[in-house]
Amino acid sequence: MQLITILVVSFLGAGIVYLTGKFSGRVRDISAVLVSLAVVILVGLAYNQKIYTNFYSLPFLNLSLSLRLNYLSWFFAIIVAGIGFLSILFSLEYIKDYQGVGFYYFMMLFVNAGMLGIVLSADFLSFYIFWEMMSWGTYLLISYKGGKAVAAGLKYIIMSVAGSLAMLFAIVSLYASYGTLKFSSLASLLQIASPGYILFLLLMFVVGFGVKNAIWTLHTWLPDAHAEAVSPFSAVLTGVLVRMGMYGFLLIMYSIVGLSLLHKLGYGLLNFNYILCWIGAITIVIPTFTALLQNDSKRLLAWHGIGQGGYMVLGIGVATSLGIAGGILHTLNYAVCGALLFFVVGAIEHRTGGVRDLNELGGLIKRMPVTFIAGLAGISGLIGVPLTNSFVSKWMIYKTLIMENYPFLAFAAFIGTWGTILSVYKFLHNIFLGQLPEKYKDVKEVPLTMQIPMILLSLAIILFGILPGIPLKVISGIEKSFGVEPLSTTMFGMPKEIGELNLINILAVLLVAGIVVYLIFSLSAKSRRVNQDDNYAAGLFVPRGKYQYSARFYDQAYRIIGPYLHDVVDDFYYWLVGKSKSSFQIVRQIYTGNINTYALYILLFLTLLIFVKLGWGL
Amino acid sequence: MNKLKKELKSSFKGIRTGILEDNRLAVSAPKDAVLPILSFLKNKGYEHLSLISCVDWIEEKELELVYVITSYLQKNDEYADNERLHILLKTRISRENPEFKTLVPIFKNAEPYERELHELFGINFEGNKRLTPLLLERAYKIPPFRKDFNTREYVKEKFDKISFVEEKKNERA
Amino acid sequence: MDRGSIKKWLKAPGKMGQKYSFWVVYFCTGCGIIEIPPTITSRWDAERFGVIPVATPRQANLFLITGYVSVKTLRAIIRTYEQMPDPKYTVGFGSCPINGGMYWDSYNTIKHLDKYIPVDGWIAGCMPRPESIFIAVTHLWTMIDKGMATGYIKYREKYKNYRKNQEEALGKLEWPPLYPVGDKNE
Amino acid sequence: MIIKVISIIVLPLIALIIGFFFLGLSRKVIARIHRRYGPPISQPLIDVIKLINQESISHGKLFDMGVILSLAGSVILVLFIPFGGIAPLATSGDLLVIIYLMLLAPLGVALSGGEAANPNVSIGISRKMMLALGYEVPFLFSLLAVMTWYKTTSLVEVVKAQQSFLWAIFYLPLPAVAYFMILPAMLGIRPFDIVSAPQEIASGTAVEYGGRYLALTTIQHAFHIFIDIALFVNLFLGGGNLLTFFVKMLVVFLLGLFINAVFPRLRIDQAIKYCWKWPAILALVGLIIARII
Amino acid sequence: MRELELYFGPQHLGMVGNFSITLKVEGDQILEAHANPGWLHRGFEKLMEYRTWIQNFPLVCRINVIEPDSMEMVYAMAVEKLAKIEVPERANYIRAIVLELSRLASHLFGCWAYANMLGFDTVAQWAMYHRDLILDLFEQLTGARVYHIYICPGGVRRDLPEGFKEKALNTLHTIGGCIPDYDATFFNNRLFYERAKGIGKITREEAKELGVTGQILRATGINFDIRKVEPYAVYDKVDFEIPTREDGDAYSRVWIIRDEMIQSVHTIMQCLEKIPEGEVYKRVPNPFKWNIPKGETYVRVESSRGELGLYMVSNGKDKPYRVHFRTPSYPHGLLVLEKLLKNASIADVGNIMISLYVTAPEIDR
Repeated sequence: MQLITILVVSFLGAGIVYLTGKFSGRVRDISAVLVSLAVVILVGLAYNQKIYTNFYSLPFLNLSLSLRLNYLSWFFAIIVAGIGFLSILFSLEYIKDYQGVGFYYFMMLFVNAGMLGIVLSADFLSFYIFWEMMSWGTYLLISYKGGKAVAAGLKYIIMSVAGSLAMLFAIVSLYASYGTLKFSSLASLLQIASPGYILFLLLMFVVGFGVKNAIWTLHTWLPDAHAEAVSPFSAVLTGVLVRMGMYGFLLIMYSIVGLSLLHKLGYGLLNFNYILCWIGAITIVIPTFTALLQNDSKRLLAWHGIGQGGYMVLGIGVATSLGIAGGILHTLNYAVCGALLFFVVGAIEHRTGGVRDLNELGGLIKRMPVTFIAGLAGISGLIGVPLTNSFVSKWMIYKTLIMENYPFLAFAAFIGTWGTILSVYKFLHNIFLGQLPEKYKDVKEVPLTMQIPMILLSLAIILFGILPGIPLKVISGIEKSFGVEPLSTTMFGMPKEIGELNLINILAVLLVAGIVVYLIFSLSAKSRRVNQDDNYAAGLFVPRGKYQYSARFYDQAYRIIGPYLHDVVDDFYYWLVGKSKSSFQIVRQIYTGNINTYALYILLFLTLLIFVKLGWGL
Repeated sequence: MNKLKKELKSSFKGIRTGILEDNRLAVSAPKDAVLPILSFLKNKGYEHLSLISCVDWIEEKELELVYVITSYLQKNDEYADNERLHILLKTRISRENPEFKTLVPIFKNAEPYERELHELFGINFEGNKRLTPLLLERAYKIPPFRKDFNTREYVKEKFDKISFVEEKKNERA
Repeated sequence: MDRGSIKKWLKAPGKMGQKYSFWVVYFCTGCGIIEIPPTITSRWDAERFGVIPVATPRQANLFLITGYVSVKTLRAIIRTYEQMPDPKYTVGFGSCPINGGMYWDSYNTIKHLDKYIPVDGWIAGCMPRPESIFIAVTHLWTMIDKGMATGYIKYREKYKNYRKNQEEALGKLEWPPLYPVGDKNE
Repeated sequence: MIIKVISIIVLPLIALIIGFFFLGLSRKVIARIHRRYGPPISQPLIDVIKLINQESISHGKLFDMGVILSLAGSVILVLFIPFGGIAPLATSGDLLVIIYLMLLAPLGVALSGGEAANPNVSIGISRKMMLALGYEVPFLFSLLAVMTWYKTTSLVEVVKAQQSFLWAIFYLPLPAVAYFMILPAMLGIRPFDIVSAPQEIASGTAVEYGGRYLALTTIQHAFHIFIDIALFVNLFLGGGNLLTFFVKMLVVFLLGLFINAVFPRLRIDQAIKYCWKWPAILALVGLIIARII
Repeated sequence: MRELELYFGPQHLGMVGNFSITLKVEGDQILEAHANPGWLHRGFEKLMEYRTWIQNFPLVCRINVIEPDSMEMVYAMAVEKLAKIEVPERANYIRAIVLELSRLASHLFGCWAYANMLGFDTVAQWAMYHRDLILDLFEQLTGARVYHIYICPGGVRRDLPEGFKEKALNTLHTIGGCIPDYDATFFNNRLFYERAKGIGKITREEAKELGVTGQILRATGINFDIRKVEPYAVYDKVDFEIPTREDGDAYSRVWIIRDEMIQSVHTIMQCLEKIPEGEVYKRVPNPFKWNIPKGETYVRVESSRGELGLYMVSNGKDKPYRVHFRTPSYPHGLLVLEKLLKNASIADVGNIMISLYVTAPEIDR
């Protein structure tokens, strides 16, 4: 009963918010927040229950839409609800001076509801329905700002439609061969299916979910979509919506096809998992280093979204218990860090009048300290500094890669981390550090409703970094449901037999060392506070306004790496579009516009039919 | 040496030439003849402008501009006789409003010399785009290198008036 | 050279530390450029006494002004002096900072460096030898011991006169006064 | 349990003493190469004592916190590396944790330097990051080679495995040579001291550091020297008990020192190209060998 | 776009002497460089107009610190030309020895500055050590380390002290002997080749156009050396050749300095052998009331950085009427430096500047 209430509350909530929006803005805002809060509470309450309800049966195809809840769906549901609530809270102040605010809130809640639907659905039909709802809702929200955003939205929708068509093709073939679309029944039926058929199914689903999760060859829509979408929505987009692809991967590879079958696909090194790992590795390296070359802060974060997606795919591809746990945990970790960083960029945009170019900003730490701390927590989360959450997930992924004797994959992951460090420091330095320009002298801190989501997410990063046991308990539940032997984890790290990771010790030692160093620091001679103009300028006075090094920050590295990082895949797609346009041009000539040519076509077609019929007869 | 003297005398009128010592030829020319003479010499191979100097003849109320031209080495090994010849081209301009045309179109390296003379003698070279201050840190009423700027009074009235930061004699901190 | 006596180290570590690790910012105006390199290189090794050339005034505690000070350089010298952290000592090198030296009648050089920034020690001589720099360093040690090297304290107390002198010689200074000058027009 | 606590306190002190000894020794040896006497070995200690008593300027809260974070990061890192017999925290964090903890120190300096709002500092930081990107490639290859060879990620087991029979340098000569080639880049000494190039960008990240900030950065540099060389000795030379460990570290440090005294400073793009060419190829070949056997 | 103006200013460890360059920088590339001299300007030529001919004699060597003797030489030659004084043969030989010794010292100083700029302390220290040996020779000869006040109009102030010849010869042997060490550690060093090859490249036409002289010109292939073109002192009686290179970049300029050092060692040795006997100083009439006849002259000498010229005018009184030094660093520092720094990298600013051997006191006088 409970699952339907969740869906009903979220869908109707969206409608109510839209209606209240008609007459008064204040009420609309409050109701939006309340609806998303309610959804979070409802999902939180349905913690470890196993529910299976099928709520509507179709008259004609004897199929029934059904929902179910297990650890996997609960894990993703809580992330969707949480990030959705925080982004609504963030956009109260952010969206105030845009037009069409009512439409914006409606679409945000609608997309959230769609995502909840995907996660809770128990059969492919309802899964596909909610999937399409989410995709079209996202298209409308991406092109919400108009102008360049429409082109980005168009690019997004073309690729996601292609992906969902591949998925539809697989679902139809499943229905044709087995007659049922329920996950549980399909899992048992597929055991006896031929490996070739399973490989075909997996391929189709990988394309479908790969577009959404932006794996390397299918990633080109993501940078434009994130750069043009409204910041709160791009937080949802990168944190959660893109991770539906990850949910799909888990669903297909482990709950339906199952681990044992996966190993039988392909022979020796060329099996499905190994190729998936290599795709994940490439997805880590290339996008992270392209992020190094970006000058627009949102585009930089978008490329990082793709890069971190690579970690998740790599974690899952290794198909050991530690690897899967690492992949899932990284999904949660990146959802938190990515959303936080997009909130930070949104806050900066809100205060500096929509400036995103990294070469224009600087020195904002003096005016917006809270946003800076959130940014710092976000980037240390993204890098994986010890005592932050993605350190644990990255540690697990490296551990399995080395234990399973894949050193080159581990190297790709490590270099990805270093690429993140470089580009993410440039992000922080060009926005917050350095000389404060004249025009941002009186920039104030963001209002409270924008600060709360940032502070909450930063605390989440630190909390999960120190006590990884909380998410890992749920993940071990998920692994039990996959049939993989679960990971026994202590509250703050790994037990002896898996490896040595004891985060409480690291935290304790860091605190002690920090206190000792702070004592030495404060005991020595005092220091005089100085503003940014009293600086070393080789004996001369600092040229105001012209003393910030941020344009082309890693200039020499650009010259060495730059030429290799030209986005080959994007060019291939545009070349494809160009080719198809010219070929469709030829086809268009047929419609010449006057009637007799159409009559001639009909006549020709009839003769063709007769001829074929005769041929058939012989 | 005097072959060049005869050539100069024939092609330009109103110039007086004198020989200072073994290979220094002093040529004084009216104001407007200087640029043509210099481009004439440059085509003949004297393309090294060593120096632009200025002498302040205060009694005759005139500033004398001196251009020292010589030639680089044409061939690598042996030195033709005209390599050693220096031509000191002199011209007189009035002291009240010293005006002169710039030399940069002919000799590119004349720019810093003209900037310096502009600053130290107050000569205005129109056509030189970069007459920004080069050496001095502040503007002087009389350009400092002119004869009537007495540097000793300037020092007495400017620097000696500034008092020492006296320490009270008894308190030896 | 009481670097070895542990007793002194324990009694006054600050003073001893200042003495045996001078980090020099040398302002090589005029003649200084030729006598400083020999002192910091092989023949007269200044590093034996812990004297090391340092890039920025923030890290330095000894300020060596070597040679005559032109008006434009004075502005940079005052800027560098004010950027140095507090227990700082200055040494005038050569006769030109003392009283104008060879260029006593030049319109562009200042005559007495002492009017603009406090100077703790002087090294006389028109191009003093590297050994005289070491003599100055040893004198500075004894002055620090006796607490006579108080240029920076004098600068802080009498900043008003110094600032007046500086503005008189240089005209308007772009940077605000280091210590509160407190007069009306500020 | 008490031994663990004592060793947690004692090891950083040992590391500090060894670090200062190496700093003083390096200045003495380089001075002797320059045909001069050079400062006493205890000069770094005198410098730190002076710097602590010297006032300084600060550009804000982050300016102080960054330096403290970087020193704390280095102190922790020392605890994870087994030194001779003492290995206090080596059981609660393995080689992967060490690689990630190595990140704290430069990040701390980068944050506090950025706050100093001086372009020289920003150029120094961007050079430090690019140099790190340069030397990480061979560094990671050699670490992975050791890990795949001994099939473990924990440093203690690697050291134990080397006790029984030959050192790792005989099994994995190429990664060891690669690691040694990039040691000056990790320590930031002569051929690669692009980060704090006094002649080009006025001592890079330390432009605005005054008294106590410089003291903390010198101590951090001392720890950093200890960490890099101890890691090398543990990985490839099988660190024995206290004395032999120290002797091995001394040998490695002096070899590195002699190399760096006779080289001019590289430009940053040359440094990156160098790090990606020879050391990376050697380490990669070593890794492939370790992977196949 | 946040533009950056970086000062390579007066107080900078990479700056030899007080000279400031304002660099407009983007990323690691310099878009535009403006040299702004004037930090060491003391109106030298104005001061010389207030002093008599002999009073100027100790003043004139203090213009440029790195090579004072060529200043004294050029002033002495100008005065001798105006007053028509003949210099005895032995004085010419001693003058040549002193000039070549000071050229050697100034080149070693150049090696210190250049090696220091590349961060190469070992060779810098050695170069400074050998330079000190030469300064000891000067101390024995003239009584002072740097400002010797030795070449006066009319000859040389004192004769060679006894034992100077042997001491000079063994100093030269030690320096000559160390050249292979320098080659091994610095000149043939692969990293020096990487850092200096192709940096600060100037073609022959550009050099001629900008009035460049000295080893920058010789690095582009023209062997223009005033000691050969207009031999003064005894340079016509001593045989030495002029090292030149083809491609005009920092690498070839530094190599020319190295070859010139070897050449000066040979010339000094030849001079020490061939020095004749005779008196050293031609008595000048009463120095306080010495009126030089009216006239003007332009004299030039090959200093270690290029053509050092002096244009002097006297109006018959006891004080020079107008003096103007043509110093070699003037075009190098203001024109060539700004042209070569355009789109160079930040790390090469000191590299280019010191390879052009720009010294600040010469530009400002």
